[in-house]
Amino acid sequence: MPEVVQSEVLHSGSELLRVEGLGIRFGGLHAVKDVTASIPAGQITAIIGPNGAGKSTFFNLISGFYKPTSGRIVFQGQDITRLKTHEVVASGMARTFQTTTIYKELSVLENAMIGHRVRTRAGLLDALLRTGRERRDEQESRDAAMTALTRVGLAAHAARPAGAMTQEGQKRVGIAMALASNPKLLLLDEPAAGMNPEETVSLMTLIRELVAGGLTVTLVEHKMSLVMSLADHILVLHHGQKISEGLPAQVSRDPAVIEAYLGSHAHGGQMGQTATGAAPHA
Amino acid sequence: MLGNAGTKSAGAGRFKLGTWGWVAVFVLAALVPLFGPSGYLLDIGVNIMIYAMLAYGMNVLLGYTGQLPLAHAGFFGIGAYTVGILTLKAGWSFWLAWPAAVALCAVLGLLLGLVAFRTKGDAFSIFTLGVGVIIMLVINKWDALTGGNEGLNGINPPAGLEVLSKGVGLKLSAGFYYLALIALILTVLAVARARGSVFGRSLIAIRGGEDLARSAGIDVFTHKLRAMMLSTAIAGFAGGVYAVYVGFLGSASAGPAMTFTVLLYLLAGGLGTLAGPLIGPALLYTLTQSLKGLQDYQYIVFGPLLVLLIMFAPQGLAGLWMKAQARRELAAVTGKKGAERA
Amino acid sequence: MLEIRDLSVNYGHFTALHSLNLTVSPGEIVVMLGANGAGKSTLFRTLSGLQRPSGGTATWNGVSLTGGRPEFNVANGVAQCPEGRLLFPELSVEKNLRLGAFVHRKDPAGTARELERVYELFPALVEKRNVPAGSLSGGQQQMVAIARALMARPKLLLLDEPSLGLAPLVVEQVFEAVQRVNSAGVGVLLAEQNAYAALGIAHRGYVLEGGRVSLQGSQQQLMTDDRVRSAYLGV
Amino acid sequence: MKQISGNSSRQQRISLKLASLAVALLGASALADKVVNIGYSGPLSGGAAFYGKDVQSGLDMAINEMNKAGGVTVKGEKVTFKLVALDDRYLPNETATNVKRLTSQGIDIIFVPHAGGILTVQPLTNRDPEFLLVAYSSEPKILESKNPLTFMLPPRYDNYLQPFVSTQMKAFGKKLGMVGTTSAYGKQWAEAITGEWTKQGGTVGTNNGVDYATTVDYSSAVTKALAEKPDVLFIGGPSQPTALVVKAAREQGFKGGFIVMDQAKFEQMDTIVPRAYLDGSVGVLPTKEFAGTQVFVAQYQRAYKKIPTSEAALNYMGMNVVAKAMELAGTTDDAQAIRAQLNAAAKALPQSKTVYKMLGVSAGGHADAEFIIASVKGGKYTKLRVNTVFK
Amino acid sequence: MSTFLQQLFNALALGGVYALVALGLTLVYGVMRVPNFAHGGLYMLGAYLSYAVLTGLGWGYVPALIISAIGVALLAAFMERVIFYPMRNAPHVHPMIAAIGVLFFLEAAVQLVWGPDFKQITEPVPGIVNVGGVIITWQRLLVIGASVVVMLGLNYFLKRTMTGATIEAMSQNREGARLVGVNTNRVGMMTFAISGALAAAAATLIAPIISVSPSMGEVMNLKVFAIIILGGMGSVPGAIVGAFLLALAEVFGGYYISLDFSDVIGFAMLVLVLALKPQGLFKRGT
Repeated sequence: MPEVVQSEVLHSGSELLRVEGLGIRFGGLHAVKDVTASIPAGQITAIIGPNGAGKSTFFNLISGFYKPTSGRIVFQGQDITRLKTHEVVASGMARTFQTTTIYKELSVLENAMIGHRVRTRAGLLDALLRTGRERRDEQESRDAAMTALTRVGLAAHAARPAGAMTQEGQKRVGIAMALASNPKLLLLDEPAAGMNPEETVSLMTLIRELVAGGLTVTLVEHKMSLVMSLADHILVLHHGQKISEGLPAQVSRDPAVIEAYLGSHAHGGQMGQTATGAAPHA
Repeated sequence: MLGNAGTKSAGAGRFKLGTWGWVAVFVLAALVPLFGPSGYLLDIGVNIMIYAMLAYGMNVLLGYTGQLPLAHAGFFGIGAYTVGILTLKAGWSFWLAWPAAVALCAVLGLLLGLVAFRTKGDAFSIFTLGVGVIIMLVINKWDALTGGNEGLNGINPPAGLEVLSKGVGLKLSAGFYYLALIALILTVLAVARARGSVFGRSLIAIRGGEDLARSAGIDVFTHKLRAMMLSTAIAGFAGGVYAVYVGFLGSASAGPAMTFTVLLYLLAGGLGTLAGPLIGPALLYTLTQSLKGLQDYQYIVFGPLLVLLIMFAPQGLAGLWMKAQARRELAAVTGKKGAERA
Repeated sequence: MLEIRDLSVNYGHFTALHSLNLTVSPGEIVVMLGANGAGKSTLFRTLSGLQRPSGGTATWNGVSLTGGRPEFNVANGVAQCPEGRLLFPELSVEKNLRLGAFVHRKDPAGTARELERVYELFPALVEKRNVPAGSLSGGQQQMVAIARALMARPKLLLLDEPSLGLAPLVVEQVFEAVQRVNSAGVGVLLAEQNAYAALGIAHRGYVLEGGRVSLQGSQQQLMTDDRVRSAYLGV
Repeated sequence: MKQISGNSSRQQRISLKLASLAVALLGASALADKVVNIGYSGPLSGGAAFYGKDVQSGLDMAINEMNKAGGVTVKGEKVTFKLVALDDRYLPNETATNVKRLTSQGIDIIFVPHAGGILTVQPLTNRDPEFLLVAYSSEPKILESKNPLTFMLPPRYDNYLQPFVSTQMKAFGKKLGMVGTTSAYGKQWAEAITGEWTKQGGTVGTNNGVDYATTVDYSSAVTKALAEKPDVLFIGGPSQPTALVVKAAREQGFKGGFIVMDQAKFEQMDTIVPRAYLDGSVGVLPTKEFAGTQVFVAQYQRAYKKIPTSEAALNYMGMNVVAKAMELAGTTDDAQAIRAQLNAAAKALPQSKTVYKMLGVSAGGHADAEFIIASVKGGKYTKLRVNTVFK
Repeated sequence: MSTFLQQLFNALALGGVYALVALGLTLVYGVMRVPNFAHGGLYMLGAYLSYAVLTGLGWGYVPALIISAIGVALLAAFMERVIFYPMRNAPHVHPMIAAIGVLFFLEAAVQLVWGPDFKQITEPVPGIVNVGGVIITWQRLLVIGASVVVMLGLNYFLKRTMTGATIEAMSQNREGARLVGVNTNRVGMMTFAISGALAAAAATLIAPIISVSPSMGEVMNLKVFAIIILGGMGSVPGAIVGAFLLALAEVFGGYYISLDFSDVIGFAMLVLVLALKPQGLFKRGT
């Protein structure tokens, strides 16, 4: 993808999600502090930062999992700061979890169907009385789930227990579950964790395909090789604050980022003089 | 598309087998009174069915939603006493009092849920245990309404049941047996429908992990509340049968001991399965009945048996069966794959 | 000396460590570099006996560390200061430290001496000695965690991400302390994300990527090697 | 299994299979021509087990004695007995299940020693199959239901009220404090004694009844009752906790008298507290103080290593009356016929089987035994006469 | 006023016993995360063992207390090894059910050995003391005194000894405890033993005031569970505060409101506290 297009999208203002002054405190700890950033539509945005930088907390904030203590979140022009988690999902944002959290004892299809729950309304009474709504919703869930499974390439495995899938397959099930809610924005929390290199590659392909299909993807990831080759746009957090934002190439040259990751030589003690400045700008 | 077809046929096949299995079980059960069994045998049957209903109610919360409620017998008691009080003191017909009791239990379950679901895990269980104890104590102390320690005595069989039974040439005890059987069938049907629905799938999702369910877009709190209502309503439903069947109510039937008995039966049968809540009571109730002959030794045998059961077959009998079946299926699948590859 | 031969660790189907080989000589500071998820913590958990390996050996002076008995490893002179510190939050700082000397409980005099030494090393802890460890700042908690590990009088200190979440100034203090500990003859295996700071005090280092050693060398070699940066930043 | 009397039918065999374990354990004494099973459902485990076991011992002793003597003769046939005891943990629903089990084993006589269980199974007596319910409970409702197949053993407590109240009011004063148990029976007692006390012109303090079964420590209830400075305390529940209430009251300086509800037995209480603490109490005369009970008491103590109470004694007599009634009726399985002979049987009960003097069995099915109550003075039991007020 | 003081004393004695029983339960929960429903059974067994030593061997009260404490401690440790240790990774409902099984067994076994009737343990020091109108029996003073001594002893053990510290350490951070070289298996067993010994000591102390019966543990079970939940599961100060709170609520609730509802008051307090503070009064750190 040409970089020009990306920056055009970025500057065109078609931002899908915007956070303003977002912050959260746990006790005395400011886990995320005053972050203002936006996520452009139709792109892959990566949120990176060293261990403990507050990436997951940030993720939990935008997905409505945590309630921020300051700032606001605007999604598709709508303020979603105070929405409950399931309402955030209903507004068009779905997420996966860091570890492969799916329903292992259920079938692949059922997992995906659970993801579609937010689009259905049939309740307990519908279930007991087997109303028309129940039957319609059930059929709709099934269809939506199959569509989602097709998108992640698991349609053939629909009947298998999800726990019997490979690690990568389980990741895909998780993504299908998220896709079944017809999101505009897909949040992936460390999609490549616990996966071997080949699996990682195939996952990257899937993510690209999804974005090509019109989805916006935001991910938190530690595997930098993956981030650098996959992301269109990178947001760097450190100590809960945004320290850099931009294209991968820009970000990876940003001294602030390098210092955040590798440490400043000044703090390395008196022995660290040799490589000063060399590495970051090489 | 291929996958879709595959799923459907597999799912439908399992469903069919299951449904026919249940039909067979209930038809067999319905035939029992026709062979003129002893009152004792029928009594065991009725007791098992009442316990099974309770276990189904508990299974909705524990087995499907993953919340351990320990006030279950309290709602059983509320259902039973509602029927008892309405028929004895207000002169209602059982057929009116019974649905009223179920509705009351559902409403009270909603109220309990509103408070109790602020807590999670152990705290939820213990909170509900406290509520259960309070329900029992209130029943025990509120003499004017419940008869207190003396209990409620002389609750009559449902209007028409005796006439009906006599009419088809059966004893009243057989009439009660059919009443319980119909109630049980309704319970199983309700639970099966709830489980197999969009709603029920969401409960399973909550059991699998509340955070995950929330992220999948499920309104966890509301779903838990509904599950609680279904669970307590079923407990009240069972309580109604119990009230007219035994004809006497004492507060002990609403106490924690009863809850733990049901929990035990449910665990033995298999949590989260449709057959477990029936298998558990059938097995363990019969076992306790046969151990009764041991008198002083009954709990000396029963206690360790319980420990062994939970240590070595914690998934219950239905669970064991399903596990074996899953293994067979898996073996079949992999075997086929191997063949294809070869 | 710590010798790790072909050490592999699996979590289910996922291989966290692929036949790892590394050594730490007595008195050495060796740093393990690598991004999050590279397998550093897995290695440390294995060396402490908390995690059973699926293959290979890890020995300290010829004695195996992988028997699944952490208390045995501590008694044997290998102590870990874990990532996330794992302190006893409601116990006082001093109680935490004394528990660190649990394996020497038959030698109270030695423990008292050791206590004095760690207070010397971290003077900030002296006035906090009776305060619950959980109420300390992150940096102080990290000091307690290191001090607690030192109370076991280790010959080899396993230090997992001591700079995590700490302000730069505090990181400096912590690393200085590590150097002082090392100068008293304690070998240190240090896992660190803060690469340059860690390399600043280390004699040698390894870079871990995807559970494999991708690079190793002396402090000087690694300091100037761009591949260290790419291990972190992917470019 | 052939010892089971009555017409053997398929249904019996089905239940026999279910109860095979029980029956196997029962064994059989092959000596007699015929063995008649006697059913018993009572609390054999849990908090009330001691009570259920006392009742069981009385039944057991009666049966053993008769069997040792070669059994009784019914229609020229030697009949011995076998007790089939089932635990119901004091729960009425379990009593009902046990009774159904016992009747389907062809058992026609069933002893139940608690009001809840009795009231629950009373409607079952004349459903098919019929059985004679031997009720050991003083609950008046048992007779009110006018059940034709109930035989109620203990005397009604209302006989005690008048002498208890007049004795204590005379001896100690007009203010009554209330620390009875809150069991169903205890509450009725409390209500009745309150009525009687007021009727005779006394004043009654607030009811400080506590559940003797679940209270860990009685002192706070006692303290509360004593704060009203009563002259007499109404107490009572199972003997042991009752004794502890006495102890707490005496230790807190109470010098007045006690009205002890009939559930508590002096002979058990004085093993727990010094006899001196009981001074000034009225209650039921200990069984061993009755004239002519020495043999029974000695034999019971030898066999069961415990003090015989009226629980054991009345059920012992009840079993003997039933056996005698079988002889007179010439049947072991016709509950109606046996019931009809109870009065005659009670009157014909030999002296050797009499612990309390049996006057007969009323038309309502109530054993009319001469009961003696006592007051404790200087460590001695003094008998008080009871004027029978019921018919 | 003297009635108030009298009631206060009643509450203190009751609270002392509650505290001893609750402490063992909370320690076990803290260290093992097992809601040990068999705890009431251990308490009951403790009373019977003391009874057996007193009447069977004819030994004194203090030796009886010690032997009973040791006996129950050994049994509790054995239970941990055979039942709870193998189930340490099972869902938390499972050990709970197993504990109920143990409770059934203990009750039935005791009834079989000693019979269902009440047993009485005579007071080691009979008689009363009258302090300004407040009448206290020596036994109650003994209960209060001994429970305070035992609590202080336990406190000393937990706070001042290395072995005791391991218990607290393990309940606060199991992995951390393993890393400093604590043998967590041994600590688990030891904690069970201590909890058994405390329960037995409590039972022996209160036995002369109440009667000993096979079902005495059931009532205690519910109360001590209420207590440790009230105080926060696993919290030692929580158990002590909860015990005295419950005793005070029962005694004074019974006194000022209604004796009939004193049990309800206790549980209502529990539910109220949990509704407001789901983690109990003494919330535990992570």
